[in-house]
Amino acid sequence: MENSPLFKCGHTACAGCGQAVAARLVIESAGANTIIANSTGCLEVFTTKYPETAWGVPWIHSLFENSAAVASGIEAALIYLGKKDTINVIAQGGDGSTGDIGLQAISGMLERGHDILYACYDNEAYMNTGVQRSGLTPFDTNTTTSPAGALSSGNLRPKKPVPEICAAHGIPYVATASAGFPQDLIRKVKKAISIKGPKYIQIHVPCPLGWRHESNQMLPVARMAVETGLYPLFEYEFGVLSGRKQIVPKPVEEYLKLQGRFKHLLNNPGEIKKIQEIADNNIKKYGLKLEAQG
Amino acid sequence: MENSPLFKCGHTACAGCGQAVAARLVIESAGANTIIANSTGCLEVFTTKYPETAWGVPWIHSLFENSAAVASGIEAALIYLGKKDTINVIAQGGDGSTGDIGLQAISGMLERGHDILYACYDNEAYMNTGVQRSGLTPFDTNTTTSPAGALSSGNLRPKKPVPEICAAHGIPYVATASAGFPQDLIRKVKKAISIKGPKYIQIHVPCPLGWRHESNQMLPVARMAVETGLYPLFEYEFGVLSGRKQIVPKPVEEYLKLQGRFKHLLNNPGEIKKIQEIADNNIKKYGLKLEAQG
Amino acid sequence: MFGPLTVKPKNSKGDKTGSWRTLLRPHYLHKNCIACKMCLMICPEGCVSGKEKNAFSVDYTFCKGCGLCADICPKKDIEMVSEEPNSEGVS
Amino acid sequence: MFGPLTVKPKNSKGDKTGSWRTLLRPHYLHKNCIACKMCLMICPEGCVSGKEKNAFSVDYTFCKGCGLCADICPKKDIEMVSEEPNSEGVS
Amino acid sequence: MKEIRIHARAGQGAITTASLLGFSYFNEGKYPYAFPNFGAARMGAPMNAFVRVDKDPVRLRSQIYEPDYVIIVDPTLLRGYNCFSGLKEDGVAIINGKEDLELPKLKAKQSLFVVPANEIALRNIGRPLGNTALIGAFAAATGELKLDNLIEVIKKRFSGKAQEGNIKAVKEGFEYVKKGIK
Amino acid sequence: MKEIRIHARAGQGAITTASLLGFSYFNEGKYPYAFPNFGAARMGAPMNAFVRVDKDPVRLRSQIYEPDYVIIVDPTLLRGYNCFSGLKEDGVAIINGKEDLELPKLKAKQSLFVVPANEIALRNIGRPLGNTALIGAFAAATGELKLDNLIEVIKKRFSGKAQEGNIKAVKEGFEYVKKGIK
Amino acid sequence: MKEFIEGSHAIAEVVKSCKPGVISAYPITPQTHIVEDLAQMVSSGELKSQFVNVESEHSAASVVLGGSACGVRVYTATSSQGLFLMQEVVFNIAGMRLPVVMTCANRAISSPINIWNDQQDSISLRDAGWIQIYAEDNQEAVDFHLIAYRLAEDKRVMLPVMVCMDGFILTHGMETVDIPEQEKVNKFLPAYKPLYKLDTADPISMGLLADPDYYMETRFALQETMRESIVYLSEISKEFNNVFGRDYKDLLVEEYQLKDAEKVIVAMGSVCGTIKEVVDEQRAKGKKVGLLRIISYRPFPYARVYEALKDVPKVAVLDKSVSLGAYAPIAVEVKSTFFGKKKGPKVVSSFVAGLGGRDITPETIYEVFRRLSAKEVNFDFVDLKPELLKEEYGE
Amino acid sequence: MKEFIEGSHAIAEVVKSCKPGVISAYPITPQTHIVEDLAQMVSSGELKSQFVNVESEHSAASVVLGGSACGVRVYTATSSQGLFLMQEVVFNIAGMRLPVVMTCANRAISSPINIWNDQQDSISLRDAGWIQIYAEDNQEAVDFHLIAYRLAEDKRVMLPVMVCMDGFILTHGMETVDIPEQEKVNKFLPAYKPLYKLDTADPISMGLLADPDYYMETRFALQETMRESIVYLSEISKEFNNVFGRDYKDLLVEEYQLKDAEKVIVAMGSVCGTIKEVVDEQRAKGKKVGLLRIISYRPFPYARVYEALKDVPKVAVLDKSVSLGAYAPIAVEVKSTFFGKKKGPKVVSSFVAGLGGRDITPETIYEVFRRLSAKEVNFDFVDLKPELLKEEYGE
Ligand SMILES: Cc1ncc(C[n+]2csc(CCOP(=O)(O)OP(=O)(O)O)c2C)c(N)n1
Ligand SMILES: Cc1ncc(C[n+]2csc(CCOP(=O)(O)OP(=O)(O)O)c2C)c(N)n1
Ligand code: SF4
Ligand code: SF4
Ligand code: SF4
Ligand code: SF4
Ligand code: SF4
Ligand code: SF4
Ligand SMILES: [Mg+2]
Ligand SMILES: [Mg+2]
Repeated sequence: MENSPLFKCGHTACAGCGQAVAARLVIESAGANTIIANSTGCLEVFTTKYPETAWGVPWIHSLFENSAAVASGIEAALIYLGKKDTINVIAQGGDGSTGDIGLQAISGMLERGHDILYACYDNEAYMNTGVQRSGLTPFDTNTTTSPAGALSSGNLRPKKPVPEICAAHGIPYVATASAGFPQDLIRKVKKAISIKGPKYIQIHVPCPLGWRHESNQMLPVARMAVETGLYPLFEYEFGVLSGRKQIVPKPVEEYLKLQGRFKHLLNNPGEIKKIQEIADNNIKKYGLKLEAQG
Repeated sequence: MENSPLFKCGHTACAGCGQAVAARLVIESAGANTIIANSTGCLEVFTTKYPETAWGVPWIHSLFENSAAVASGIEAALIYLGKKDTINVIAQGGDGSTGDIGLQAISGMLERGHDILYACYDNEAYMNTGVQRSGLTPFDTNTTTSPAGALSSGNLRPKKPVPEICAAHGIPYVATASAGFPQDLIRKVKKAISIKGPKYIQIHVPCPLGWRHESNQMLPVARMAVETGLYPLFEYEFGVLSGRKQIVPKPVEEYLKLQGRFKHLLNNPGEIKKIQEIADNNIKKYGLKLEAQG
Repeated sequence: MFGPLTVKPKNSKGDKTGSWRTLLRPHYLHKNCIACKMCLMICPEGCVSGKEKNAFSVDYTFCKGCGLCADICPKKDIEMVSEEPNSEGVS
Repeated sequence: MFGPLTVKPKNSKGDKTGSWRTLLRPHYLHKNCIACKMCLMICPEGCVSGKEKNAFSVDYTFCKGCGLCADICPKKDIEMVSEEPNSEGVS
Repeated sequence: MKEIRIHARAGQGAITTASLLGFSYFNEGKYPYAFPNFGAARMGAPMNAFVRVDKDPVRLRSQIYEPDYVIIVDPTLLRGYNCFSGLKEDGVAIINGKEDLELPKLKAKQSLFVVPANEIALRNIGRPLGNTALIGAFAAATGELKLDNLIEVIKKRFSGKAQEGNIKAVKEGFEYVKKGIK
Repeated sequence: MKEIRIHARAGQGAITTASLLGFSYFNEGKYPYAFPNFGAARMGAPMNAFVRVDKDPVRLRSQIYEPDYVIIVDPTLLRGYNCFSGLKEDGVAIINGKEDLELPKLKAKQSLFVVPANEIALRNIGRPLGNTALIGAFAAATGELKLDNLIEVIKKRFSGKAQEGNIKAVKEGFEYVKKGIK
Repeated sequence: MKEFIEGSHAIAEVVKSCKPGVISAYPITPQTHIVEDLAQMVSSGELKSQFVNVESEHSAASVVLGGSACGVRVYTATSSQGLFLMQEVVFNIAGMRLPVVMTCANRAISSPINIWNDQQDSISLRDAGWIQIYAEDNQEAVDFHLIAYRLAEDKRVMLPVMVCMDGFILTHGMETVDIPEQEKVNKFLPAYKPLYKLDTADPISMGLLADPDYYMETRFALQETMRESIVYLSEISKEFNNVFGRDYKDLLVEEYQLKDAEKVIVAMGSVCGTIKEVVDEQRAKGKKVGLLRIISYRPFPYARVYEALKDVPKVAVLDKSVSLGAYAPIAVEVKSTFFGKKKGPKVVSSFVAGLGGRDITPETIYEVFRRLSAKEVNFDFVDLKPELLKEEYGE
Repeated sequence: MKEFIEGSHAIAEVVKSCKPGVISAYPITPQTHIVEDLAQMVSSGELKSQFVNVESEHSAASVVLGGSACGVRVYTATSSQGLFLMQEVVFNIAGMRLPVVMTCANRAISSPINIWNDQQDSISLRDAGWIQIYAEDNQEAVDFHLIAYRLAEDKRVMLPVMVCMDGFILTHGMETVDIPEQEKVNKFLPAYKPLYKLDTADPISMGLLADPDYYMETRFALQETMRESIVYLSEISKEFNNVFGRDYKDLLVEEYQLKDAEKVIVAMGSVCGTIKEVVDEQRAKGKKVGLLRIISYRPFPYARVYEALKDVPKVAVLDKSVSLGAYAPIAVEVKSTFFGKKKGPKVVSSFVAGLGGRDITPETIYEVFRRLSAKEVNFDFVDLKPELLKEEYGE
């Protein structure tokens, strides 16, 4: 991968933004013959404030909730023009635009069988508007609309399982990835692009601002999410689990303590135990545990 | 179940409407301490044309796509009023309002964990507006927007697996049922009502108008859907398959030939084979086949 | 002032959909009924009533003549019979 | 007339985000580099370039000094060093 | 300008009837405007369709309250409400029904034709869809449309067996009334 | 009416600075209006905040183009663009920076104070957040606000260790300028 | 060729002849027949187009947005709740200057839900930056679609156009329509040549964020183009007449019996047919009445309205929609037309009729003429049922 | 108690004192701080309420609809795209006569996307059947929420109310606000006693289909209630003054230096503060200028506007929104106010300023006064950057 013109310097993401890392890798992996439909959100704002654009490929932003539908229209137009076979279509957005307000448009896109890759940059909250909870915000996270307080220890609900929801549509390919594992991410994007039909990739992208860690902590944070089992990396093909990254599980506290958004939990073993259970369930469900090697 | 005042005579459904049967059974099973939020659709139109109402329980219709959200507001209000423990909340609508335009509101409701039963009356098309395809229209069905023609043998896409999508949310209870099996339906509604949290029941409801069969054919049609494996009856608890109605599978043709909407397929063994595959996959996936009894 | 359109169920008499029947109506034979209530359960109109064996009846003011009751009756104790012209229905 | 706001990438020079660096900047030691390209891959700005061993470099016009390159380098061949006050950055 | 009101139940083909009449008028160089009065009607519920026709394009868009002609596709509708409401003093009504149908009293100059259209249809088409027979009867009773023209319209609209049967039905409907008038 | 413009990078607390100034004015019976000039700014990008204050409620809602006072929270901003734009002829600028900071030429009656606010903060609060020290310096340089009042405001806003540290910082900032003026 | 044809079917025919490459719509009464017919044409191979069956109107509008952004001609249709659900996208399309053409089968809005005709749906989208033209009959509805594409794709315009036709009355009404021949359509409507599009051969970014430094000019540009479109409408109308021999004049208003008229109704859409009947009847009796039909509601042709009504003493504006808490939507434009003008009507009274399918009969129109007196009235609803106005709550 | 407080926080405080039982909202700049503060209050136990974090604005509005239908006081807030996305529900709530109160943090609409202030969002919902009142400063914004609940829940009204406040300028501006004491709030705003509600003890059906026989009267009723609300606003304003000692007069308009004024600006919202400054400066120089501030945009107070401006020779209407292809939304109301009236301004010119956060400075206002001459202008945008208007496409 070269310092290529598909995702250019000079955008205005926060320093160390995991989403910027991932978005660059996605378009670099997909290549120049790609058209992108982007939802409203940090990525859109930091890459395309008029009169600047970071995008070297044809790129469109319409609204917060409709990138999957706009992409569907693009794909249809390309078919009509006889160009679909040579051009990839990517729809992309944050976890909020994906799992909350845009879910229906995505579900429609999946159901209709468009040949589109949907990429979700999962920073686990509405960052562009100042760190409000989304459906993909993890349990007990402190955000501005799920504040920890006398009556609450943060976000009340578990993280919405959007990859599973997409897999339940029976589409050819669903994967999770992480900005902390760039090579794995690149492989998955390339694989997705090579498959015809609707694909969904959800990428865990640390957000220094919203997660409250230093800019240079992006990688350790991203990796620890995977290594604790809190962010399992897996692949589904046609609704069936077909791959997973195995780990030697670390205790969730290792992950939580790296971030300000979980600070309120650190003296609360009861809550930490609940979070450990989430990790344990993931480990069991996806078979994440690396068996001791002989 | 008595001729009770919860779903009253004098509504204007077509004679033999499967949805009317199912809706009556749902509210009779849930009982008088229930509040219903209903989407736009046949059920809404045929039960509540001013100044008449068929509903003996508190009932509200707002829009086509928001009954799950309206129900969420009702549930929240009941909690606020301290009345939630004694009152059931049901959100309901057709397959279109459920699996297409209302899916996001439902997903939100499931994700937030409201104590609500969502009942989907699946007549496999937009009936209220004149039989257009929905995401839940089966493969190859002839509808007004998926017409069979020189270039098409009806609906291009397989039926959207909404129960699986709901189950993927990890909610406590998901079930499919059929107007052709009233006792099974009643049991499932009662079971759902007894569980706290979000529940989803999808009920197969033949529509004489849209499926093009005689009014008095509702039961054979409904039953044959189940008996061919095309409409599997199953239950999921917390995302795990926990029950299914087993069958001695009949060939799908037995089902198709009962209905005008599949008439164009009857001399098309290639297409019928594809549909048989769908049934076979269901039979495998859900373990529907009744083992020969000794 | 004419407010939002709300209706109390007790004030709604319903449409007299019995007039929709044009061909057939259910006739309860009251012979082999086992009071299984399947007819009552399946009626889309909810216009069947009864508790005891051989004592189920239909409210023809509303019955649309769909025939589901007859179809489901395990004892074949309901027959669909020809609607007499000009008979009641709008009773 | 001022139409819809469209921009051709070739006409966009980008913001000079190098001016955002306030504390640290990456310094490539060019000693043990194995040209694994991890630094290039991880840079959120895409401002690292290079192909050959020990020949990777950063465009400080854009580098925000996040330190991810230094963190990921398997050979510890990148160091974050103090930003000299009034040094270039807006080059 | 002539105005026709058709009474039927949803699903009984009132709109088809209106459109067939419209086509026939159109073929004879008139300007028909055929339109339904859709309720939120389900199959079985009473509904209307209308035809307004003139030698010039019809601009009037309101429903028809004082029809010149009334066509009643389903005689059971007579039970429920007044299908003849507003019928012109010299209006004509065509009713699909058996001969023994009990009829309301009409005004002196109004005339009324009961046509066993369903029977005719059953015999010729195999299904009790009396619309084409009624159209034939309408043409005979009112003199508004030519039988040949009706047959042309049927030919365009239907094909194969249905065409054949409907042509027979339209003719029989026409003859039935002609005979009665004689 | 006095107008203050604060220059900082998103995330450096310009809004906190503005609000602390506002609180202080409020405590002294004035009517401040403190407001940000939000861009779609990410952490690190330059941004402004404003305070407009008067003895009567402030009604003017526009941004501040000709400030009486300018506070520059991050000296690296001086590289990029003109933070002194529109500064009144007799305006005062407070800059967070080291003493050796290279400064632009100002107009004759304008005055400029460089305060090592980050150092002060680091020493007292443990983090290089110079806002409170700058406020102290502002009070000293302009005579607009009383130190005691600033301390009251800090007391309300912060608690525990942060309170202590910030009180020290505000005092040191104040003293630093006072000393310089002397 | 002249056909006796249902309005919806006629629209589908003309849309087919425009050869849109992407069609997307979501069913809603009374728009359904149009889309069903198009689905049929695609399925039969008559029309080569991508027909995208979406899960909501929001997505229908988004799909055509995406298609149009690729430089392909697109089509959608909706009504009422559907139009409202896509409102965000509707504004968005205009701001992105995409030449989308939409049919709005006008219908009342909820609550209470009502599937019948009035014009509240498109009227309430009047700020969106779409040109809105209202058809009186199905011939116009058909022709306006051709004009809509031509106008929308004009390089000087690049705005979306909404063709509004009364639900049921036109969409489900069958009448005689001259369906434009393909050859003539080809002549009148050349292939769409986009000024900007998503194209990997020459990438652009579309839909960028505009901060306060840039935003306002984009709105000004929209407003200016709207104003200029007044002229383009007339131009294109002339060309339409050249090719098809049907003359819609300036396509802004139709003047009917305005000469010497003392009482004039201003109205829009199919009700104008009924009004014309009454006007003719009245004229036959020597009453000096007339009709000013608004064709283009956006841009609103103030100057033409002024010219047409400046010597008319009494004007009744008949709205089929309301702006709750204010003057009715057409009435307010007509009233303000005459502000500060030397000439003008003595009275502009505002009437509301036909909401939610309440039938507008000749008697309704007579009643409007009767109520149009020297005393100006506003907020005047015609054909109300007094017995319904009594209902009380909270007994 | 007087506090120096951010607008959003002040709104959260007053909403807390109104004790809504169900709160639901979806984040969108610049509404976010209000909702975040409420979330905090609920989490800390300060406010006993169900705070429902939804997946979209459409659902936020639907949740409060459902809550309100149960007879519970509810609250929501939004902006711009959020308001547009819930448009269908917004109309629905009014038709169902539910006394929902919403804060609209006014913001520009997309495309292009812009998060800054103008008033296009709420303005474009003006037909919806919501009472809309616009605050000039944060004291008003706070007080208007109390008034909103009181008005909405008045048995004679039963309409939703939208309190509009300029995004950032007010929502993110900190100033001195007298936060109403709980005791006084209790006195002014009694618990909500619904006329109709979903209640298993006494079931009703709500939201029924109304066919042409019934629909029109429901719209008439809405329109009538809107008109009557003009009176109720004044009434409630008086009671508010009794309890809180702040006098908003009739709550319809504010007259500022109108006596003898020769040039008057009509405007709405926070910009009126800036205009007042300029008016004072001008008056000090002997120039007879003034301001008419519209507070209630829906219902629009035609009679009051007439009274206020009937003797003013020149009026400039300053809109912070547009109706593309037509006169600006406030301008069109003001112009039509004077139709057929004996008295009235010679000139009503229409200006547009401050779109998408373009800063409105005193100079802007001076410019408006300058451009307000004997020659009426319309569609006049102030503060455009000429260099931006040249861009061409399709090189
Ligand atoms: C309809 C609508 N509602 C709300 C918003 C405000 N909004 C813009 S971006 C955003 C959050 C984005 O969150 P996410 O999708 O997770 O992306 P992120 O910024 O976190 O990368 C919100 C709430 C909007 N633009 N449109
Ligand atoms: C936003 C919106 N779009 C479209 C419609 C029109 N509409 C009303 S009901 C309906 C179809 C209902 O289908 P389904 O939910 O399957 O219920 P059914 O009538 O088949 O029982 C449609 C398309 C609407 N009311 N609102
Ligand atoms: S807020 Fe988070 S996601 Fe947004 S640009 Fe900053 S680091 Fe990236
Ligand atoms: S159309 Fe179908 S679903 Fe609707 S009422 Fe008739 S039978 Fe029932
Ligand atoms: S025929 Fe149908 S409607 Fe009548 S009683 Fe039997 S089931 Fe009910
Ligand atoms: S279904 Fe038959 S046996 Fe059962 S209760 Fe009814 S009539 Fe009796
Ligand atoms: S990461 Fe280190 S070793 Fe790898 S290319 Fe960069 S500098 Fe060289
Ligand atoms: S410090 Fe960050 S921005 Fe700079 S080159 Fe390294 S990774 Fe890129
Ligand atoms: Mg996010
Ligand atoms: Mg359905």
